[in-house]
Amino acid sequence: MDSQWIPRGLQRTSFPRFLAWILPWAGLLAWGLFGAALCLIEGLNQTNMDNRFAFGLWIYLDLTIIAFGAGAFFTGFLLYLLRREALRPVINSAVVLGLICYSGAIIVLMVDVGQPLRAWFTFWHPNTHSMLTEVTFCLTCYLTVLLIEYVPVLLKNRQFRRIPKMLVFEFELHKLMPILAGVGAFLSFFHQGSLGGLYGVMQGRPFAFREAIGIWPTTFFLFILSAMAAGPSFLIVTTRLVESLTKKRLVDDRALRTLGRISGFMLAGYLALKAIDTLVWINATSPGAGFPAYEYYERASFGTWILFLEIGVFGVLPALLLLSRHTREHRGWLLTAAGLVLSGIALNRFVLTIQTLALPTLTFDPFLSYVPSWQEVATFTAVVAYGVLLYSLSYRYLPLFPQERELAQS
Amino acid sequence: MPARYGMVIDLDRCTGCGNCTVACAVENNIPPGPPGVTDRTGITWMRVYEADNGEGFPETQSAFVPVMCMQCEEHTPCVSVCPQNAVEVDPETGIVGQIPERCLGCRYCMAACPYHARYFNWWDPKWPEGMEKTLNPDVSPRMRGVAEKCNFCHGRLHTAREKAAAAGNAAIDPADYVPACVESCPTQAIVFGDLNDPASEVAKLSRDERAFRFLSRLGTEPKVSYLSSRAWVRSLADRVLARDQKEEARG
Amino acid sequence: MNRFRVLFPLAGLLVGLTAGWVLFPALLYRTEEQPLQFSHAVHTDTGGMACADCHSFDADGRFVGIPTTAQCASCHADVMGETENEKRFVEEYVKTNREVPWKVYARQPDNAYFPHAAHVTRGGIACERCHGPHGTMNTLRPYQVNRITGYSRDIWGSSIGRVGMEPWEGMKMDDCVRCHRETERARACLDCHK
Amino acid sequence: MPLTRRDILRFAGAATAGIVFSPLPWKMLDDVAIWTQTGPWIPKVPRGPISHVPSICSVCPAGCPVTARCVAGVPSSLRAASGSGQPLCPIGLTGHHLAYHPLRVAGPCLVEHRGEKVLTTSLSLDEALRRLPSVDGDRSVMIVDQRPGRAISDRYRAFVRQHPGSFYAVPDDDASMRTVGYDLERAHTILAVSTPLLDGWTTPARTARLIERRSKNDGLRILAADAARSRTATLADRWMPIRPGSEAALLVALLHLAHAHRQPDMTPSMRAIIERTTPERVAAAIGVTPVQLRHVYEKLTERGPSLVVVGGDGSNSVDAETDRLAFQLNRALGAASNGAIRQRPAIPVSEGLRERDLAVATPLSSVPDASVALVIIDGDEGTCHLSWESIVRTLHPGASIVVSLSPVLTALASHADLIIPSPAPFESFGEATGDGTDIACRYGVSRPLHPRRPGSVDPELVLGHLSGQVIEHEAALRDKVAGIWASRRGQIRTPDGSTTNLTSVEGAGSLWTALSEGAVWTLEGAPASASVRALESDASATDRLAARLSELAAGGATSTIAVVPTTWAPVTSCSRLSPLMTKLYQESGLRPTSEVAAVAPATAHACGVEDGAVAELRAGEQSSKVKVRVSDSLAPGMVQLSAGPDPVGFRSPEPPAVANALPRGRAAELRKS
Repeated sequence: MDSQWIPRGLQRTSFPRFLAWILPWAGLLAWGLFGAALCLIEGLNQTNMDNRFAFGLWIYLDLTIIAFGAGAFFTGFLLYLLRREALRPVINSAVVLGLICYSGAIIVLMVDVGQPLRAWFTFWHPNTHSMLTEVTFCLTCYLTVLLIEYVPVLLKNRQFRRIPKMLVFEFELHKLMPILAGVGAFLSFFHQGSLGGLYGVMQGRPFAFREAIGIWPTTFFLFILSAMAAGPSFLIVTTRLVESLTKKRLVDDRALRTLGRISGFMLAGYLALKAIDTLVWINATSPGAGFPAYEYYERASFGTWILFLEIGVFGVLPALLLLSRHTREHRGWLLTAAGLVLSGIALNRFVLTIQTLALPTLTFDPFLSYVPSWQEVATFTAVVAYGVLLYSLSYRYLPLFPQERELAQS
Repeated sequence: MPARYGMVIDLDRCTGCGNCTVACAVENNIPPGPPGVTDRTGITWMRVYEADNGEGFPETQSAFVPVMCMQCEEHTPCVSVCPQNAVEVDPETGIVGQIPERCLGCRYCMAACPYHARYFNWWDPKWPEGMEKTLNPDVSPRMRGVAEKCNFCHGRLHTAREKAAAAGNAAIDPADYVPACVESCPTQAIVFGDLNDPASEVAKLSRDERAFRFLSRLGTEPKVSYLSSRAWVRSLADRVLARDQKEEARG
Repeated sequence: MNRFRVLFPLAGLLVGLTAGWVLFPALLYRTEEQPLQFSHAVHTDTGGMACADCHSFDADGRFVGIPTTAQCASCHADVMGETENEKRFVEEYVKTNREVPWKVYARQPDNAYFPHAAHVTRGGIACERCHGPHGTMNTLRPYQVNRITGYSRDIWGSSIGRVGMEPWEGMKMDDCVRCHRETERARACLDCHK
Repeated sequence: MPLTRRDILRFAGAATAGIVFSPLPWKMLDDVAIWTQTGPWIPKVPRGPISHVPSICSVCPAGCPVTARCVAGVPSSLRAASGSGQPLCPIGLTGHHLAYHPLRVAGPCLVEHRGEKVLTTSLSLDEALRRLPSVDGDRSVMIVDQRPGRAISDRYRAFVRQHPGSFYAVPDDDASMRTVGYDLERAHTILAVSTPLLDGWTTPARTARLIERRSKNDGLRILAADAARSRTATLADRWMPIRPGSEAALLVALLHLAHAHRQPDMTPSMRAIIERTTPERVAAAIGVTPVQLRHVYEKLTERGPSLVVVGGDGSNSVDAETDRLAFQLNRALGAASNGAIRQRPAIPVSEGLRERDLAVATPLSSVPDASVALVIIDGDEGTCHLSWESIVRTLHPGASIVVSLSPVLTALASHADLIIPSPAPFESFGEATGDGTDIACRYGVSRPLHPRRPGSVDPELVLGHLSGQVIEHEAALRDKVAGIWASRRGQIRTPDGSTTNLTSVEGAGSLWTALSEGAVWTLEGAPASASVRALESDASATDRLAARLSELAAGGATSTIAVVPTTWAPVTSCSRLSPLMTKLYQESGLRPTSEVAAVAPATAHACGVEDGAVAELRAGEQSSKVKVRVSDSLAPGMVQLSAGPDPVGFRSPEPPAVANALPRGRAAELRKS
């Protein structure tokens, strides 16, 4: 039915089966868009956020998926600038995933702000001291870069390849790739960092506030490193997921092992710095601001176990697994380790958004809890469904995995 | 010399009557809460908290603590975070101004404020039919989706300046500029004025030995101070102090 | 043939430019007539009055703006002249004690704060600086209102591209800021916003 | 030449480029952003000349001087008149909103109950008046005046006097408790027994003076005997937790210590009760130790003048007996002779009327059952503590009709058959007749500030329809002022704080001018004589007291929990509040709403309820859904039930219904629902 659109020589499931796969996701997308529309039309009273929990599920989601989406810039950086050719099999998939994560984050942000029609004020009247300005500029620019990077992938479609001019265009674009990768890496470094800086600069929230190195708080650098650890792991997990769903080999193990090793290195570096950062914070930064650090962990739901879980189970353990050649070359361990890395990064983003806001600052103020409303969950779901749909369509109609054909033949 | 407007609130005089909260809402065109509003989604630029000494019955002691924007002087947490310059500290008055028309509603400033003194318009502003005729013409109503906060009744400063300008004066008469909460406080627990004027009552009281500021170790130099002769009330200033106080009490 | 093909993009450009520069401004603004015609010239020339005689300040220095019917009635309790408009004013407004629903060309939105006392009394700026030759005009020009924002057209200025404007034209924030920058006055947002 | 797809694309592309190089997209972007700032859904502020109008607040009878800041003649804020030294309360600060109350009644209407819903059908004034039965020999009328002392009150009394068998009824505490006032200024030691002395019980000015004196350390000592840690308990110098409902026992024990039984003018049965009520016998029932009781008594006698105030808190006033005991205790402490309590004089009656031609007020509870055919309820601001049952029992079982003159569909109005709404505060001339705890009586007139809403009817017109003699509202007030002037007593206090003796006011006209410009006439009472008729105990009251004391002593250690009602006194004196009061009730934790029940952690644990949970509070037949708040400031075994307005937008007809249903000290059960 749609066979003339499917890349030559690749096996794809029948159209009805594909339809059966995407329809539920489309349904979820529709439900999510309804929830988002309610928030836009009725206002943010539809959410369970409040003056104290000014940020909720959505900001948490944004921080997490942008960290996961870091695979796009980091892989591009390694491939095009550092010439790690082993990563070429995953680069297309990385670009699509990056595009999904970043555009998803921006869609959610547009629902999250109270006055989306005025969002362009940030470009017109930017406050250069604000981390959010940095985030906004970098996110927008980097999304543009990702869209341009996505075009050559899109042009690989069979129908587009029939137009000679498109082929020339694609070829020209390919020559641009290293430049785009460079620009993308630069922008990404900044906004991954600024997202961390977002919380690290909050003088009034000693739980999140960190000392500055230069003009940036330490979380700026920790976020860059942790995103660089998360990105490759996310590629491992998604690739394995697609492989298991399609019951096909798509990427040879070498590429994934390389990703795992890089992720492990980054994670190890990140953990070392985070440990130092945490010690400085517990002993100097927080008490200096009038907050004994142990008090943060006196709340039932947010004990010190969270810190140990994040650094130990979700940090040191996967780092060891990924750095050891033995476990890295075991497919199961590699996947487990990558999953643990992602959990650790997700937990870190959770702690920084939700726990920061739950902890009271004034001494007579209570500890608060927050549970997202269905509208928030729906909007969240819409982004996930949108990602699945875009990825499914890209996978079906574009040659996302250059090795797919040879792996299928072998 | 530019002014540095500030306040001193005597916690030993506050009876928690709520006049300040209500007078503030009337003055600043803050709409009534819609059905379903809670203490976490409502808008009260001036809010009175009840604080206690943490002891059980019957040793409990409480104090009422009015909290509004502290007009932080240094590293003003909400100013540096705003992505589009909707918040600023006026160098002429020291007042932290928020321009709702510029705000895009990202709420970063609210997350950044240690005093939780910023409020978001979760709903469209609505007054019962006809009641919009009673709005204060000197303050513009805010729209849904933006943050807002206390600005020391800036509309009243406008009025005072206008009066001075019409008389050809550069400086306002301090008696013409009194925020609504100060004016409405029945026990005169709130004193307002220019901290840069050493002769002003507010400057004197802020140096009183009973005076303290909340979370002053954050280094934001709030311009609102509090007074109390009760040690446990003063120890509410920050958590390290509260802990030390408790340990001292235990011996 | 090929030359003819060039006409398509040219025509497109022309259509786009016309839509943006001519059609759009015409559609954006709605024109409304004032409820009554009023001649400032008659009052300032023949009557020898100054702006401040009617547009005055109250005891607290607040600019009163357009005079109330009661103020007008201090002279126009009965018909003084011959014009139809004055007759209508006396019949329909003075006798029934109603206010004339004037449409105010210079009306700023609620969030803008403009103290006339600071500019006129203390700053010595002439009314004409911002209001132009309004006081010498014989008629009230039609009032134009922006369909989207509800603002008077005077705030943006008559030129849609904001080029070639008279010095008094335009009352956007940029116009205020320009003058304030030149004279180094008022630095804070809340100086002019409320 | 065929038009190709490419040509169309080129045309469209160039047109887009043309638009981009025109103001269209950029101005649209700008205008749409402005539209979000000034769109039609954002209310516009009023414009117009600003004026400052001096007046008084007539929302409650206290009559605090105000300055209304008006824009184009409509008040935008009420402020305490500067120089008056009399601050306002939150309700006064928002008094000008009441004309826009969401439950405002548009005109005369019939009221119908359909289940939970209250439906109104509007009808013309003539029709409404036609529905009032004519009052004659066998058809009697009861006029319930909740704000006695006004000009219309005099007219009501004259009318009732002319119609034998009819009643001029006032709330019970207006009839008894409010006959004496407390001179808080004079007292050095004040014992507040279950009374929100520092939380709205008196006018804000008097509370402020107490706080001021205390911060100046002039020796003022405030003791609070309260079952819960109320605001007054928090702010007092010393708080003695007592069992709810044990106020009478506490007072009798203190009377015992004062050796009051040796007083010559005491009835023998009362003397016997006091004599046998030793601190040792009742301390346990009160929930304190005998030593503490003696200590409190010592404090009371250590530094006089001393006062014991037992005003209740409005929603759940203490009963008449407790009131009488307080009077006797004050008398025993010397407050009658040193002037700390005084008998408040009555406001002179309107010109043209004579006191002896006016009916005497009947306490509502003394009106016989099933005796009236027409009830007119006036002054419906103060209905929170007047239950519908207390009115409905007086109705003749045949054709009877209840008419409310309330401008707002709250409280009793929603139960009435017919509403003929009077103007809202500040819509016509209003009156203030003085705070019921003050030593002085006062009279003030608030002038109209709002344009009057069509459909509202002056009570004079309704009475005129019944009596056949119609008088204009303003004329009735002028008569009242003339009557006051003719008394030649008292003085007037202008908004700037200066006072003039009435004798130097030139005529009734000048007095009217002064009053309508914000002045208030006051007349201080004389020291209460040893006997105040309304406060003397009769034999049956003494018997009831004895029974209660023994009941209390027997039930000292009960396993169920006891209810402590608390409220914020101003709320109970006006059931209509500005919609802006959500700031105090819902948008901050400052004032609890009527559905909040606070309990100690131990009690919550014992009852199996958690903080924030919805639970059922049951006492006998009555039960209510409450939201549990666990608080350290309560004694175990008690539930503090707040009587505030309804939490959802002040729409409920009867705000403190929960508190009315569960009286003070009543044993109750708290269960998870």
